[in-house]
Amino acid sequence: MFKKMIAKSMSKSPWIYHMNTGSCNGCDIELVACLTPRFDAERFGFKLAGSPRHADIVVVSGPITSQSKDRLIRTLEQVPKPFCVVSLGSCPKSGNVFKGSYSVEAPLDKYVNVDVSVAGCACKPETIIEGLYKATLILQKKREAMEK
Amino acid sequence: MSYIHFPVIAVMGQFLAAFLVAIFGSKSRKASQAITLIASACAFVLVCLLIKPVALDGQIISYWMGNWEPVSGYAIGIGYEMDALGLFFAVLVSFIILMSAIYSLRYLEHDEAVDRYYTLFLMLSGSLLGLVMTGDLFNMFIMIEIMTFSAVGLTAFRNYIPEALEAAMKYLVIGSVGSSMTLAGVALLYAQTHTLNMAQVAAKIGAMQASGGLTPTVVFAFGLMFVGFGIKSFMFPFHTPVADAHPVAPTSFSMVFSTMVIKAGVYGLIRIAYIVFQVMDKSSVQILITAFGCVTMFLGVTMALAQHDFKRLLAFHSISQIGYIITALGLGTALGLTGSLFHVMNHTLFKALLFMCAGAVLHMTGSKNLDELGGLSKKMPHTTICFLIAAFSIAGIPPFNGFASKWMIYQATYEKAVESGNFFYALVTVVAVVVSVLTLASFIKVTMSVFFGQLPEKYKDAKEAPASMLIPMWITAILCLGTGVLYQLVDRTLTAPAVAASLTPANYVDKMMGSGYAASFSVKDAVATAVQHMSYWNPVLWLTLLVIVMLGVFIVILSGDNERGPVLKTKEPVADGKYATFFSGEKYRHSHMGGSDLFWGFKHDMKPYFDFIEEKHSGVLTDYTLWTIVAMAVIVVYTFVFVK
Amino acid sequence: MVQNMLMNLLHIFIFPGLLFVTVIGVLMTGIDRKLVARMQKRVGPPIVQGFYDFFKLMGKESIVPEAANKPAFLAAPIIGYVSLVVMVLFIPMFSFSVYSGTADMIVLIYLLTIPGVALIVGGTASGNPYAGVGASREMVAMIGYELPLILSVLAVCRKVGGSAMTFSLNEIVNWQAANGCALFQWALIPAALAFLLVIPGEVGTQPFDVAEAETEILEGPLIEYSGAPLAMFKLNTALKMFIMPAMFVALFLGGVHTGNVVLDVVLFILLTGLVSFITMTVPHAIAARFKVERLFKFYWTLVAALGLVSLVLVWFGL
Amino acid sequence: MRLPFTPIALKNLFSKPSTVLYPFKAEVQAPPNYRGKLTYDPTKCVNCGMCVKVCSPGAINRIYEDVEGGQHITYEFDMSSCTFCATCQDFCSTGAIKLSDNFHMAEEDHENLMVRGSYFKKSVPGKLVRGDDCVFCGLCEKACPEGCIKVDRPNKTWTWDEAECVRCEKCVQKCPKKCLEFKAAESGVEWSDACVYCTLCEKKCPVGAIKVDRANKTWEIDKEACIKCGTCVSVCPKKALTLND
Repeated sequence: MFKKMIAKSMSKSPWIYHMNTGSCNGCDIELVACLTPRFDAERFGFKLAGSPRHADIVVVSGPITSQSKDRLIRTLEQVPKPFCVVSLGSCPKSGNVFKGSYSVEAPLDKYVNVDVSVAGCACKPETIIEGLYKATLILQKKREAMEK
Repeated sequence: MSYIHFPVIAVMGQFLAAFLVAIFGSKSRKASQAITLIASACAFVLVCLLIKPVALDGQIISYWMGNWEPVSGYAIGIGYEMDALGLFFAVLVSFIILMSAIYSLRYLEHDEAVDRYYTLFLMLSGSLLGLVMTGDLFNMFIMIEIMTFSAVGLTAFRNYIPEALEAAMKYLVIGSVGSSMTLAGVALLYAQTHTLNMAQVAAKIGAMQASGGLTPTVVFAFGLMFVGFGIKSFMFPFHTPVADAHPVAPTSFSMVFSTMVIKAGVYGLIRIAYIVFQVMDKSSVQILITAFGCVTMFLGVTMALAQHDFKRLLAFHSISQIGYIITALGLGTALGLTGSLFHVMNHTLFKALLFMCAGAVLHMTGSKNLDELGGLSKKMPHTTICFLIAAFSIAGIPPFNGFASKWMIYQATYEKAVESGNFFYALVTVVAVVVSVLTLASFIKVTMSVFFGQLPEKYKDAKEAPASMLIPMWITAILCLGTGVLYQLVDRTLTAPAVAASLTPANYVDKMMGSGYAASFSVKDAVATAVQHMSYWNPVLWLTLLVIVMLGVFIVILSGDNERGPVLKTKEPVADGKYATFFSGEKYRHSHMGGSDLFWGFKHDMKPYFDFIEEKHSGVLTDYTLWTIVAMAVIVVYTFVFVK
Repeated sequence: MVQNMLMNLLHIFIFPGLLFVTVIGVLMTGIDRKLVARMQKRVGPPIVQGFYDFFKLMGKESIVPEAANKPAFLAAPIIGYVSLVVMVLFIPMFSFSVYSGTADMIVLIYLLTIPGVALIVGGTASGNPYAGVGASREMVAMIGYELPLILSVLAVCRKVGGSAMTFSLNEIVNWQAANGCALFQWALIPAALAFLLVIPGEVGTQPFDVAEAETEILEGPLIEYSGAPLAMFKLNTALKMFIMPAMFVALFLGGVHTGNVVLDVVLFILLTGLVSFITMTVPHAIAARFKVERLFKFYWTLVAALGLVSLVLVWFGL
Repeated sequence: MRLPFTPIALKNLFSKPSTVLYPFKAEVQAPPNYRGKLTYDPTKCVNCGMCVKVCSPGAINRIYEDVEGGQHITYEFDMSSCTFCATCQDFCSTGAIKLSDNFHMAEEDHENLMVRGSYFKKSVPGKLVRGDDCVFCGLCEKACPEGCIKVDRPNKTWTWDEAECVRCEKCVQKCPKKCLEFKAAESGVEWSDACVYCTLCEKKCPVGAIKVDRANKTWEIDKEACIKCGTCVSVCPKKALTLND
């Protein structure tokens, strides 16, 4: 009945679930900085959600240490469709300076296909907002694909 | 066979059945069960047949044992008098006895020497029925004695459990203290009025009151009997034995124990306060009873919150609900009494259901420790639904029956507060509402720690309770919902006549001793204010609204095009995957949130209070008897000083 | 008869019933989030953000976890929502009132507990330990704010009742129409203050949301919910955000009577908005979340004392 | 009962929000010398490989394609693996790498995050040979990016470190006298002045292609006869001979 409205609102109220897989917290504080008055991601409807069941965009930061690998996989499985995965900073995409270490199983692509990757070692809040905005557009496309 | 003989047949039938079971029972378990079922069924039928004449037509059945009519105004023989008040309790007693009989068929399958159980059980039911029908003071004392001793016997039925013996001992000692008080009261009354027949005693006391205050012996007698019946109904200072008895008593008995044995004390209180001594119009007596009721309420529920044992928690809740009943009873107004009697019925229904659920859980899993159990709703769906209905009705959630009676009680206490201008009653209303929320809290605690949450490894193969246990549970559950919704119907047929009967002692006396008798002793009727209550609230409208809105909401949801995710059909929680419980990423492991680690904030703040009361409930028999004696002294002194 | 039935259906589903209160409630959450943002010097989401959230959640897949008890898990939000909608029918909007003649304060207070119980049962039915913690905290909060709520309501009923005793909301409103708002009787001011402090506790907005503390216990009871049931629970909060201030306005500001009905309703909504701004938006912007036992101590000492003071004052005929 | 932030909150309510409406309405300038996205100028690059060596996350890699007459070298900078420390920028002697202040690096496909640049590098034969009209001015030493030429004007010495040399031919272009030249060592055995004319190579050469004259210190080799077996190279005690294929 509200197909069009649902698809539109899919991009208008994306809730973010933040997964820190061993990050140095540089990107984490930048992500939270987006919600501060200066950058204010909430004007696009972004909201930090507490549980993966409420998540629309899963933001992963950190080089996926071996400890957090199976937890990451388990949590990603529990997120309801449609959802996007955004990688924050260089670590999830390539393991950054930790590449090749015994305890880093870096590229996030091994476990889930990353929709948007925000580069920058400690990426700038503006870039994060740009990346999340792109993710919302993908969300809407995924929702329309789900309906067919 | 006019209905005049039904009361006595019902009582004697039970005792006869008790002896039959004693004789034939030891040979085969089936025989004793059959006899019990037949006896309780016929008692129930007989009492129901009495509803039409006694409640609706307002007749009072008087029956003289051995046809010893009163001679020139003096009652010689034992008179049975069945008025609407007695009938109200009789209906409840026989219903619960029947339910318990059906329940115990499968519940006692692990026990042997079941015939002894059924003998005591039938003695208990006989004495209960006799108590509510008798018109003779000493006969009432005898019935109370039989009830107490059969209750003690049944508490200690599983004598291989040491706690059972200890609890039975406590109950025996405190119970007999209560009985001896009642006996002393009866003796004093007999000395003063030279008769044992309640109607005649009421007439004489009515005359005494008309011609200047009560004589000291009568006041002393009232004090003693009030304490006696107070102990039988486990009021505040005397409530401890019931808390120890319930965890160890067999559930089919504790179901009767917590509903009807305690109500026998309440019935006694109503009988002596309203009809025999007619003191309820004195404000001092009202404050005394309401104060005790209020303290019982609050203490019962706060102790319940701190419990780890399922049945001990339910025991403390019976105490707190008895507090409600006694508070409403003590107001002395018509609405108060209606609320109290209606709460008697509701409490009987949902408490029996709660104990049956507890019994089913104990029978199936073998444990009643709240910290161990969890997640049983998947294995025992029927028990869960019944428990939820009972929990919501005891907490007073609107459509269920607890709400109707609790609401009457609030309205009565607050109306009393406004009428009498006494601020104490306003506080009583506040305490009543807070206690209701705390009851809700403790039943949420039980729901969380027993039925919802995660299923521990031990109870993986728990099965649903057998059919013979589920039938009585479902009957009581439907009644719980029924009385909640159609409370006006129930009010008209049972409660209102009972209230009218207890507010008009003159009618009671006339029927028993021959017309005109009361007038000669100028027994006046308590002022029966028009019972106008809860006219605003008709649950039928509320329920229709609920149903209509529910339909509207369902239509909206079904039209939504998002598809429901299919639930996996695996049996135990999936370690990984979409449908596993979210442990913030950890692998699934059993971490159940229930039992004693709930309501941390509340317990943390009330720590001094909880420490104090837990330390007071030491479990030592001598402490409890000390309390009883001290409380008895206080009450008697109070009655001497204030009751004129 | 049919006309009457239609009128009833209209009342239930359209005007003060389902549609109206849902729209108003969700709008109020939008305005609330916008004003909180503005108070923190940031732009904040659009006013209709509540609708976007609702429709997005309707579009999401709703997962019922394996350890959950499915019927209780799915029925809880609907029961909460239905009882809230029914409550709105009982609250009189000044002269316009649908069924307010057939219910009174005690029924409303008990109807208020149903959404709380629904949240708790829903939370525990999901079988998640975090939800257990959330439900237990919600219960402690409920014990907390029930005492001052009943105290302030009793105070008002006593003041309005005079010699006779009344719990009926209708009479309270008529009495206020006769001799001025209850708020301006100085004996009732502490009761009004107590009720104001109870409103955010009941609704569960930021400083008092110990049950759904997303930072501490991952959204408390709502942790396992997703999709339509979660949308329903968010709707419950939105409805409560309208109903609690509405009760305050009916109880304490009842005397503001104007001519026709439409003006009354508009004024009622404005007043509700104002009350919700004072009680929910400002504290959300300035205060951090309470600890559980701090919240309980706050309600049972300070706010309950306010209620008691007003009850005593009213009692001695002031 | 102090309400801490109420006056500020209410004041904010009526003042303009301090949000920078970034993506659509306001343009944001990165702060000065902000280390953003990397830019690479292939023309300046001399393929010295320093940046690859110093890049801690190993985000840079080189791809060689052999093309006739030289190599096609492409440098690939993976922005999603870069840690933006700008060490490569410091070590790049020719200034080919610059970190710009462009921070718009949120991409969907990985390709946009790869900065690539490639150029053609003529292949440079053999060794650097110094002509004799060298005046030891030292300009070639300064021009060499890798510092593999050492010139000592007073005692007129000029050395060239073959291992370090990346054959960028900067020295050749710089030399005023044009006396430097990369000569491909023609194939076959090559003599160097470390020779002590011990005639061992002459004796061991299977085809007798080497003639050594100890007296007036001369060494010749017959190119056609030489079968490039390498025995002379291995047997030479002073390692004076090298075999160039």
